[in-house]
Amino acid sequence: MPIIVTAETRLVVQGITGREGSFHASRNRDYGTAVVAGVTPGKGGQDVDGVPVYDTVAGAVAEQDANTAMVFVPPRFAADAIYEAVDAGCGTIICITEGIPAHDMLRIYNYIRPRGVTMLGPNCPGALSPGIANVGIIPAQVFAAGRVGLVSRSGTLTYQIGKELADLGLGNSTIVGIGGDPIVGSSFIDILERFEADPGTDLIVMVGEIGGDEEEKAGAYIDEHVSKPVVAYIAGFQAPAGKTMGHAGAIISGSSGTAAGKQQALQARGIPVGDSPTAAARLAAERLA
Amino acid sequence: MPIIVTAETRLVVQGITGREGSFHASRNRDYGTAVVAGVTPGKGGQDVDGVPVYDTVAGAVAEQDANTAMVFVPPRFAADAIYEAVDAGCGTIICITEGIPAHDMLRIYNYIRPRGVTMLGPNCPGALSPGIANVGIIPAQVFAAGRVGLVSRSGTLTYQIGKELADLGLGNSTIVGIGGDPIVGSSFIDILERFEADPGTDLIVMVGEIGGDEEEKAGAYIDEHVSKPVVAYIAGFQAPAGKTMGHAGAIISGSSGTAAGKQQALQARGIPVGDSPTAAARLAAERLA
Amino acid sequence: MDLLEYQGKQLFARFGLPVSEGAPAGTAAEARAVAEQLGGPVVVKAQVLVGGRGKAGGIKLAADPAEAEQHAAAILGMDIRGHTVRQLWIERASDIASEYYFSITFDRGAKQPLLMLTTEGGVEIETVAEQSPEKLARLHVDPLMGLQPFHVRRLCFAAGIPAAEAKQVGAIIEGAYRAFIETDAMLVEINPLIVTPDGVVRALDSKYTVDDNALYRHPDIAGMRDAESGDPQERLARERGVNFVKLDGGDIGTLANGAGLAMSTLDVVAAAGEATGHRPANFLDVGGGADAEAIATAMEVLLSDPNVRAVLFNVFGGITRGDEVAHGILTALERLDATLPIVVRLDGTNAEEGRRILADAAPPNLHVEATMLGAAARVVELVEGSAA
Amino acid sequence: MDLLEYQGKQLFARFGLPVSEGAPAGTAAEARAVAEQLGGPVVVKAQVLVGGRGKAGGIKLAADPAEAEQHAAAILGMDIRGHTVRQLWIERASDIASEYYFSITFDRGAKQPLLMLTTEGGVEIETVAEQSPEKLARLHVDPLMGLQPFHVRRLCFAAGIPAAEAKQVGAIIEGAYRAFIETDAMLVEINPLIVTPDGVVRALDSKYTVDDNALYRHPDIAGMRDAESGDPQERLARERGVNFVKLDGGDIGTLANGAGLAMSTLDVVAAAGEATGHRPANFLDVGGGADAEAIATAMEVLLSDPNVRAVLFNVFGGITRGDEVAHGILTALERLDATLPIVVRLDGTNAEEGRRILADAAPPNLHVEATMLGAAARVVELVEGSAA
Repeated sequence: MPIIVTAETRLVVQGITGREGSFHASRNRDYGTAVVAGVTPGKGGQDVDGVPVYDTVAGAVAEQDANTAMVFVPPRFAADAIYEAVDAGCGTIICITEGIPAHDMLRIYNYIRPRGVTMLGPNCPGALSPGIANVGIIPAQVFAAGRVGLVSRSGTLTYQIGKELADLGLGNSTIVGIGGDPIVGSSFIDILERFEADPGTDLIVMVGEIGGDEEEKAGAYIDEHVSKPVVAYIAGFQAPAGKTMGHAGAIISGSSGTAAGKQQALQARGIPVGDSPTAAARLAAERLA
Repeated sequence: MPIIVTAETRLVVQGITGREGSFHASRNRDYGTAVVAGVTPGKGGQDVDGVPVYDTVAGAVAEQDANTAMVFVPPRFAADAIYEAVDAGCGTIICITEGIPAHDMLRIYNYIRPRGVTMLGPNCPGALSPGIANVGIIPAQVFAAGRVGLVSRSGTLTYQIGKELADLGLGNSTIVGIGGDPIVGSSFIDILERFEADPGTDLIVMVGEIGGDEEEKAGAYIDEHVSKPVVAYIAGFQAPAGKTMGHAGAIISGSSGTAAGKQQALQARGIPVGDSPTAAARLAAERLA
Repeated sequence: MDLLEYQGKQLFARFGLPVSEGAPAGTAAEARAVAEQLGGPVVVKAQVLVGGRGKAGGIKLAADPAEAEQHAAAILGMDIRGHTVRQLWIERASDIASEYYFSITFDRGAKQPLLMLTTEGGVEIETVAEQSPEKLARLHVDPLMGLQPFHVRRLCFAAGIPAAEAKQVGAIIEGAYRAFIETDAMLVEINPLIVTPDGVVRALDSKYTVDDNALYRHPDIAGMRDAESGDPQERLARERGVNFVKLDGGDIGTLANGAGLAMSTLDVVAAAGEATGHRPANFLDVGGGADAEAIATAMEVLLSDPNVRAVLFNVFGGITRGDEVAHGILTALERLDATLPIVVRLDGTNAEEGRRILADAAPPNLHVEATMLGAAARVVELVEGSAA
Repeated sequence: MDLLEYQGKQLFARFGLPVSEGAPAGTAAEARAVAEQLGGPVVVKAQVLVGGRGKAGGIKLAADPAEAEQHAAAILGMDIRGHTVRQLWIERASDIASEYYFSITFDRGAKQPLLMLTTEGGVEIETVAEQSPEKLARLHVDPLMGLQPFHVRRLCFAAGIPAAEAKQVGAIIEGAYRAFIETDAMLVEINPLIVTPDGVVRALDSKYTVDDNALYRHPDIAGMRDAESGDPQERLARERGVNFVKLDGGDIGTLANGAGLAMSTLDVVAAAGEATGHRPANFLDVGGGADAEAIATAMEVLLSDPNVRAVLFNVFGGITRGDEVAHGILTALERLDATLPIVVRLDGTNAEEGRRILADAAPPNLHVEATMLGAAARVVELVEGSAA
């Protein structure tokens, strides 16, 4: 059974007439996702590859029962797009856009959180439930269906681990990219909670990186609340302090946020941490053997 | 059984060193309410009639486990006081202060609502659960303990009806003043829902007045969700359009908000409406006979 | 507090909303001077806090300053639905291609600001809402989210604003929302919002209400209050800080503590007096915790209406104490030398003491009643008796 | 983007925070001129984006303009922990009675701004947090609630700010919060926040970081970026828009698509090279959807480091297409005439096509590997071989 993107997902793509928006909307639909609408203000009434385009998300929700929004608009307009999706009643927002100002997300997070809206990203690759639905930019061909839940702050690193798992004969229930920004809509804990509750998931692979303390918090949470085996990988042992490593959230500040610190925190909770994607996949395979 | 103010209520009084704050804090305590603390910035460490005073609500919550805040500070400082109580973790706020700017309450309402905070007022007399606890300015001597839930937008009108009920031998489970401002923390519906769920309440008296459409909405809600008998009274048949009748919320705009309209809406739902407080009390007595 | 058209337009201009150039005028000569300064045709507009000015002849087009002066002379002093015109607004005349409507109201039901936009402007919005509801775009804004660009787009798309005007209309919506929030407005209405033949969008009228409770944050707006306007008795009440509303055609003065009880008192008096044609003359709430002095002041306001021939006091003490009320009544009777019948009903805090104080003084025109309905019946009886 | 002290103070002043009077200076003569204009004793402060300036001799008190000039001459050009001093800030010297600390950080854990205040200022805040945590007042502000007066009171009470200074400190907290919100700051720090002997509270230093992603909203702040500073290779990368971080002492250039994979690539290269002493020379993320041109540009940045003796390409295509990457590599090799060993590992979207393109072209220095670990081992082997 999948989480976040499921057979019930009815997707509206915000920014569908853009280059990336149209490409991935079509790709997601071809995978089997119910891509029911797109939104580009001023282009309502057109269609992109057969997907009807609306001027507003409210229109897409009213006429196509969209319940999930994928945001592909440029960073300056992304906060507005997210608010529009929330206001129109979309319960799940998946924001691919990278480069959204941190204060915009600060407000959005505090706005949506008490309202029970689920959000992935910004700056995330989306979520893929193999064989069921794909929302975002994850290359589905890499992943097989199976019983490993995969949650990650990083996109391509997730693909790497997915491939390593597949090479070992393991598939995924859902692959969730939570995003690489300082504030993202869902934390590791949010996703761990869902995988724990998901009868289709037997083991969870958590892919972290430097910056923040979400991995440490996740470790404590796993210790208390997760009964399923969890295996981790952390990227960024070579990262110097004070430099942003690509992701706005991947920065070591003072002594906090280092890969070594995260690795120790997880291992102290009994969570095995692989020292390469390959090693992490092997640890997962051992746990499931 | 009472609602809103109960044996579990641990009250912190904001503005306790003011004239009204100190008077009513003492009166509430003498009635049996657990008045555990007061707050007046800069007067922390003092006491008012034995009640310890703190500089901050956070202090009162940390040291006295306060869970309910009563706001008695002047209108210019009331929004800040309410936010302070919410931020400190008080789950129930009872705001007596009159004259708070409507936009302040607009923001407060939209802030507290998704966070599950219960609020009465502003511009309300508070709530009284006879024999158990009294938070606010309701003269407890008027009311007897019993099984009639009473909810009202008005203060003295509530006392009037309470007395009429008492004269007929009926007492109250809880008397709830929701307040006379355009936006108040709890609507009739919020309180009706609680009385419906309260095993100590057999019948509900709802006291409305001109302005807004809360009574009409309550009528529809009662029709669908309330199994207990409800009796109503509406004040303001003589009110002219466009004039504020004392309460900032009591104003007829255009054709909406009239007493006659509210009476009709309730009667159309099968809810009897007395044409005087005395008549309303008699209707209640008949229903319970 | 309701603002006059030109005051609302001054606020519009402050928030960047386009309005016609103009100036206020209090005399015909001033009107002429403004017209001369503006040049070309102008519109002379009566400034009163009531609708229907146009139909009543309170808005006139003037081709030149001389005509502006004539119109001004005719309009000044005019009575428009009970409001005397004392102030004019003279503005450059506009060519109109279309008339839209835009407003922001404080929607207490939804607890959010409500934005409404339609291309069917220039008429009462209730008419549009009834006759072509599909043309009236409505949208709530969560004040914690704030007005976002999508709100503006959604409203313009829903109202069918032509793409060529959407940018101007959008800027007006944004400016009006800022004005609404930053001035603590309860209503900001632009009707009509015109489009000129060359495609310029502009606010041609304004309706603007600011929350009285928030005026302390806006001393400039508070200063716009037209002290001269309104009923003299209401003015007296305002000066004395008494919460008072005059009711037309009444002869029984009423006073209660608390707005709900005061309203209820009106209702029971009206019911009691229906058969004999007597009605309450006013709403008066002395508020919570009124002391003797406040009671006496309220009485003074009540008695300033020569039509009042009896007075009903209905006080249920909570914060308010019965003894204070009794003292206030006696003080007022003495100070105002009032001889008309006064019915008093006292209940609640210290009511017994209050009743004893009144019984001890026992002025001949004072009648104490035990219940609210009894008091209402008695005051009607007394005023009917005094008329006989 | 980190701001220099004086740039942060300029923003402070814009938001009403009190700072000492002063001016920047780029030469000793300018420093003297500023000191003359200010009059009296001044402080000459090196402007570098690194802590510990005082200990390094980058902050000097000057009694008169001549001394200011001397100090300026000594400090300019000084190397402070790897940063060359090119800019000075000259300000009026302050008498100090107490040193406080105040900061607002972007707390990503709590997802709310975190305010910290202590009367134990002038030292590293980590020291206070460790040694006397009870003296460090911490408070989160929900950005939707906004900073309310109670936040300020609570913070001042908790930190034990003397009542006489609470009003000034409160105003500074409010101004700093506005600055934090309105400039999209990630950090606003005042250490020390001094109190003068006559009770005036003032910001004596500033640490200010603004979100790079929000600089488009603040062109004035974006303009403060010190284009001259930093490593020349990083500067080239910035100019070319390449997401690049130089690592000290490395000899293997790395390139990956996606930040996580790029970081992971460093880790596996470091692990593979540990035994033979070879290390990654950089982090480089070509991002999602990189085309051939972007790959070639990235390669140019990589090869601008003369220490780089082999390059590892690790691309897992999602948006990025393997064929584009292959074309980019071939274009870069040709354009840059690069002969150093290049190991390529391609996976994901169009990877097979990419590998075929590379196989067809088959430049002698290009080595294709199937796995990430295999590629890391290979590139270490090649750089070790080239060193021999």
